[in-house]
Amino acid sequence: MKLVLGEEQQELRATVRAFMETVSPREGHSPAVYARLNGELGLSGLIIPEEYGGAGAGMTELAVVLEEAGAALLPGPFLAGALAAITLTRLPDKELLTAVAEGRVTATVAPLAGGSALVADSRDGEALVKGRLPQVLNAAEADVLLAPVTRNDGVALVAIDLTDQGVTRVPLTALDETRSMAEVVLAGVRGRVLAAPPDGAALESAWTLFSVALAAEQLGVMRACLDAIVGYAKIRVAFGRYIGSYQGVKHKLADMHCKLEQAESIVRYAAWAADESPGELPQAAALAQAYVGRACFEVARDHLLLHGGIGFTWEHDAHLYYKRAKTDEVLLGPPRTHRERLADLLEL
Amino acid sequence: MKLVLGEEQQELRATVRAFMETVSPREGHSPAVYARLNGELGLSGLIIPEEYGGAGAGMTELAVVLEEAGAALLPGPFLAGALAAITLTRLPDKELLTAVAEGRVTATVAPLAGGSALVADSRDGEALVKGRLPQVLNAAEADVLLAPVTRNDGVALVAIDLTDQGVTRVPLTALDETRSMAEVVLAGVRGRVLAAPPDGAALESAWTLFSVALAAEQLGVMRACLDAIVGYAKIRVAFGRYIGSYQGVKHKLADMHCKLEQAESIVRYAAWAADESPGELPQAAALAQAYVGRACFEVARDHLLLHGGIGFTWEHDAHLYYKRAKTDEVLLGPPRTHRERLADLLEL
Amino acid sequence: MNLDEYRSAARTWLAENAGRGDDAAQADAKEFMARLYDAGYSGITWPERWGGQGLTQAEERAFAAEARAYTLPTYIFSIGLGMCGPTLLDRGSDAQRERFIRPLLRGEEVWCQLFSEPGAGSDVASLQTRAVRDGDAWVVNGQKVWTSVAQVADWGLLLTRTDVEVPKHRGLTMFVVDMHHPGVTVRPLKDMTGRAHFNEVFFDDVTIPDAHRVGEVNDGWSVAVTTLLHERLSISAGVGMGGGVDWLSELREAVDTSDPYVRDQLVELHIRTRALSLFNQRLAQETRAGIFPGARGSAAKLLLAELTLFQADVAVSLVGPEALVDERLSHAVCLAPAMALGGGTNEIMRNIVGERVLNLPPEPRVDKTVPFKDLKVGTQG
Amino acid sequence: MNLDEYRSAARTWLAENAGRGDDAAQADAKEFMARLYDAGYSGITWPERWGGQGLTQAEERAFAAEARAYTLPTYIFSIGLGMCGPTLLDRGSDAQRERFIRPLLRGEEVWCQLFSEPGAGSDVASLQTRAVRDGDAWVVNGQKVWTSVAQVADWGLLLTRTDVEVPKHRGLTMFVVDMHHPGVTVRPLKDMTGRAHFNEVFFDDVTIPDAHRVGEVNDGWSVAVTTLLHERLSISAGVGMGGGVDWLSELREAVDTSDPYVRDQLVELHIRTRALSLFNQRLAQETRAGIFPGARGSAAKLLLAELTLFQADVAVSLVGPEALVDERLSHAVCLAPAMALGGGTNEIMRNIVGERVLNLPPEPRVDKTVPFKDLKVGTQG
Repeated sequence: MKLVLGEEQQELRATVRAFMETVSPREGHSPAVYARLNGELGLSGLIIPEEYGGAGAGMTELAVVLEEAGAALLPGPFLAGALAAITLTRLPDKELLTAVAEGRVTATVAPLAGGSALVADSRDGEALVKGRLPQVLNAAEADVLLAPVTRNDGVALVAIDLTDQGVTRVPLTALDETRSMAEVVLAGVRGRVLAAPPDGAALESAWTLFSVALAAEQLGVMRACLDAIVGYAKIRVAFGRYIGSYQGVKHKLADMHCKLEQAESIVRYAAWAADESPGELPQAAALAQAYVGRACFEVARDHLLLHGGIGFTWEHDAHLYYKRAKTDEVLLGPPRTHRERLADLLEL
Repeated sequence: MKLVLGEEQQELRATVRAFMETVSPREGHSPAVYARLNGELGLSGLIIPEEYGGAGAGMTELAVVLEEAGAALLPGPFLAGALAAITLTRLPDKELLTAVAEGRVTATVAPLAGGSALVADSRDGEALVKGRLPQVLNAAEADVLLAPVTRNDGVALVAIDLTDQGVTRVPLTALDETRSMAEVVLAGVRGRVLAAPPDGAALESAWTLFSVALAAEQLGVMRACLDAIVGYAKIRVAFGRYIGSYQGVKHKLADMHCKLEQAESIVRYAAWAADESPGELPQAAALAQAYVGRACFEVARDHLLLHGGIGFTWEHDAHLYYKRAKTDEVLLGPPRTHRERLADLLEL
Repeated sequence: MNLDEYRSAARTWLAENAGRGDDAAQADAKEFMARLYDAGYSGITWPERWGGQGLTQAEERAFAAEARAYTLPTYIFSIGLGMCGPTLLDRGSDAQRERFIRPLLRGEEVWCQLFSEPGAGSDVASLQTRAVRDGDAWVVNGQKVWTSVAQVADWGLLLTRTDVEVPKHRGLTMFVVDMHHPGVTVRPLKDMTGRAHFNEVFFDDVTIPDAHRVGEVNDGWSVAVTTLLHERLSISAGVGMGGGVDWLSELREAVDTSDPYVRDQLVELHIRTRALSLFNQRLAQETRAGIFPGARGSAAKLLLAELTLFQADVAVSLVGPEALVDERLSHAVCLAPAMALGGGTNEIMRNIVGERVLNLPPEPRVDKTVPFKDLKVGTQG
Repeated sequence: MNLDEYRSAARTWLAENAGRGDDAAQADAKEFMARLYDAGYSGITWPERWGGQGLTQAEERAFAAEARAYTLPTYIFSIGLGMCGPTLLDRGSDAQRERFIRPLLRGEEVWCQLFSEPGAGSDVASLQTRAVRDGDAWVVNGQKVWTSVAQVADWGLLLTRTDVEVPKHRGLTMFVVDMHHPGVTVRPLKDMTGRAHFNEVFFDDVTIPDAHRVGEVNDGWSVAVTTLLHERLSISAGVGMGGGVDWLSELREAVDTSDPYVRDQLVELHIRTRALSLFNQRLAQETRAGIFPGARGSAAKLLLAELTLFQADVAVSLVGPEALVDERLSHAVCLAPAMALGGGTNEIMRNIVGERVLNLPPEPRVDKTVPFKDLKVGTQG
């Protein structure tokens, strides 16, 4: 088991962190930023095998990158793209993988678990897809949507061109403004079948990795929150003393630090399991969401509260982290789903 | 709804409190103490109707008394006697009620919920009871046990003379040494049938009132714990300051106070409902155990921890309160049973 | 007229005059206040001499009980009626009472309260807005924040620093400031819900006549304590009225109550809501019996702050991803921290409960004796 | 011999020499330590000059990894090996090292540590046991508490007050005290489990030769800091080894896991246990990679204290009334607070994490400058 980063991973982290320091959660999705992320940093192809033009890195590296993106609250389809890349590596489709690796195409995913509200007619390599997805992550900013579609022979995983004229994307007012969501209505759109019937194990494995990827982002959110409030506690004065000198603040920050230490340990473990010990992965992934999701929200909430009134203002970033943390906590389903999954895996 | 004590109830409280200040949780069961409790204070007959020689008071008064007994950790069958008196007032048996009211007989109860491990032969006013009860509250100190017994026509509530030679009482090592428990083995013991088949509503009502009675005791335990640790925080010094001046201690004590305020409000409400608004009682009683049981343990635990090392010693009383609180929390079944009951009553 | 008759008359008046539902426009609000005043329901316990009714708490409670069924359009007057007016009654001059109380009660003038600053939140007494004497007037410069209804206010109760050579509590002076003075700039302050419930107020060479000083020079802290006491009373009165949304009812429709985990979460919601509600009712009964709750109200406020966060948190967690695009739930999540920040943070409430209810010893204080100019205040790099 | 060979040899030796299971009697323990020493496994990293093996952390970890499968009867030596010996190596005189280290490593002499007092727990430096100079010796009077293995100890590392005119940290001196001196009284201290894991130790005109002083007069605090650092290291080593009972396995047999509420509680138990275990493993990997965990070990200790309380609490709550007469569960409930009290309370741990990991500013201290005789200490009515 490997819970500490190697040298190359630390270098990757330093590079990404330096880049992320130049972005702001307030800017909204900036194609120029993504062009640099995909170009000079090569992040769009990070986990895509080298044969498709990617860097062939593992979840450990992806986790490092997502943590930094989370810490910076990078707006736009970064997590969505990572989830799509994970999905594509399970169901390798040369054309899409190459396009994503090169940064030519931005992809997102519809929820993979549960049934599908989309239906399709044909049976060949293409499908004419109809239906409505009420809530798709970053659908407004993506070019391609990977979604399960119901056909008369079962469910297929289909890549849908979101720029097709039969697609209507209705932006939604989401809790977290740095993480856009849209309703997607498909009025008979040609989609490319990636897998029909899809390999259940591959979809399951992708879904499991989503939990790890999201937990990595959550780890970054937690770390940024703790750093911010620790920093503030050292400069903000009340009653003639820095607020960080009061045990009421200090002890809460210590508890937040404890959560961060455990969260980081779990994320490193889950990423390691994904790369090196697939047998441990399902439990590790469920643990990651069950622990880190909650811990991240608690830390983000307390970091906002400890800022006092300033944390409640629109101008301060605290609320952006709070909203992101709450969003992430339920992004893959109500928290109890991860706990139930863990109970099943523990054979309780 | 009445959530504050009237003048007479406050006087009762003052009298009982003054008496309880003379008892020690270390002494074990003292018949002399009980003789005075039942005699000069008349507590054994408190809730027994006047026609049977009691004072005819309500649950509000009983709650006041149990709170003080809990605060003092009065050893012996005080709570058991109260539960037995509650049961008897639901299934009035003149002889036993009179004997209990006069303090001639000390009664206890077997768990009323669930089935019964006892069986009986006959069908008349008496029953020959056999069987084993693994864990009976204060069985070693009581004269009479009220227990459900299975007969071929159903379940009867039977009063069993524990001094009968067919009774074997095996004292158990219980977590809380101030609250004795014993295994009771009955090898064909003559018991008096109080109700056959027992009135289900009456038993249900008794069981509901047990929750209120126990919550009143728990309220007393909480109050005594908070008083003790607040007092200690005002005299104990660390690093040149009273420990109560540190927010690490102060804020925890404030949270404990909040729990106590809510617990007292709930206990007063549940006792009022028992006396004046039976329709509200089932929910109020389930709420009482669901909230007060947990709050009491948390307060008792934190009061022990905040005492530091001294709280861990046998000589200090902190551990007695901690053990009583944990005992009380599960006395009427695992805590989830009260929460489930509440969910049912809320028609969730 | 006995209390029952009073209450019955109030019921009738409200039925005829009060609308149900949405807040009315500001003009309507002023018109409504005038009618309320004319009917004798504004300033029920305030002295007759200054325009009040001179009645008792009993009448006030009776009216409040009847009014609970309505949403009266009195929000913009709440600061004036809850804090500024009572402060002038306690500490103002007769001339000030004569000038200000009746127009306040009649809804002719709106008031705001100007204490908090960006660098002085929990620790209000460390504020930095300066008032410098200039003959018969004072000149004020500085910035206030978290000011409700400032954008529509005619008058403000303003706490300023008038002496930096003495410790912080001893160099403050209270004034009534004309919000229409050209040196006053009000800027809406957007909060995390995206709405502007508050304002920032900037003072740029604002002159105030000395006749508008409330209390003695450098005795402003004791005046402010009066105001804050009234604030706490009006918040804890609000606490007693319960917190709006009935989450249990809402959620039982929205989630799968056959899932035992969900059931247990809803039970927890019920338990906490009921526990606090009963505590509030007990405090109210004690108050009626003549036992003043004092600092115990801070325990209720702390519990309400925690409950509010818990409710929104549980609601979103149970509903899941759909909650993220549900306007009502999203708004609840955004608004949830407000109760834990406004009217004193949870840490301040725990200090109050610890020190004033449990009588625990205070922290060693470094800020009570140092001259203000030498004191560390605000945010320091 | 390379590391693999070393480890393999240790495995062989342990298989032949170590019993599994119960603690051995004291005589057996001493005999076992002698064999351990003769085999070269006592004081693996300690200097050869004083009887150690002079090897590296690598060998020590290799031996510890192999020894984990056994319950070695070394408990009574743990204070000496973990704290007293390392302190003498760091701060003792050569004569003291010559006299004491080898008998300690060979298990001929048992050591205890005498710092805490009834009035000085978290705040050890406020201790009151006095040592007064008398020619070439010192005379000690006072009381210590929480002393493990004092009843069998031959020597004790004793921290005393030698000057009350200076602030508390500057008037302490460290000694080695002969536990067989007639003025030393050891009384077992029953804890809340009903067992006596600790002792109280009373000093009544106990004389100590000046040659047994460790470090300079009035420089005892810096010596104690060395000892406490070693204590923390040996506790955090223990933390890394995990906490004994596997509650999840035990409970899954005892409770109804088809009840979704029970399942969720067991999942919570798993989550917390796994989270801490992974954190400990990460700290261990970092240590191996040369990153010293420092005060972050206090975070692990704090989490272990909370987990231990949670485990016993959940176990009893799930099992219900029967747990009250179950010896194993009852004992777990009684022992649960120990981890939150011993080796520093949770509050102290949070201070350490806050100040030494997060570098938050310290509390204002009133006790560092006042002469000890004027300082408030202990418990004051």
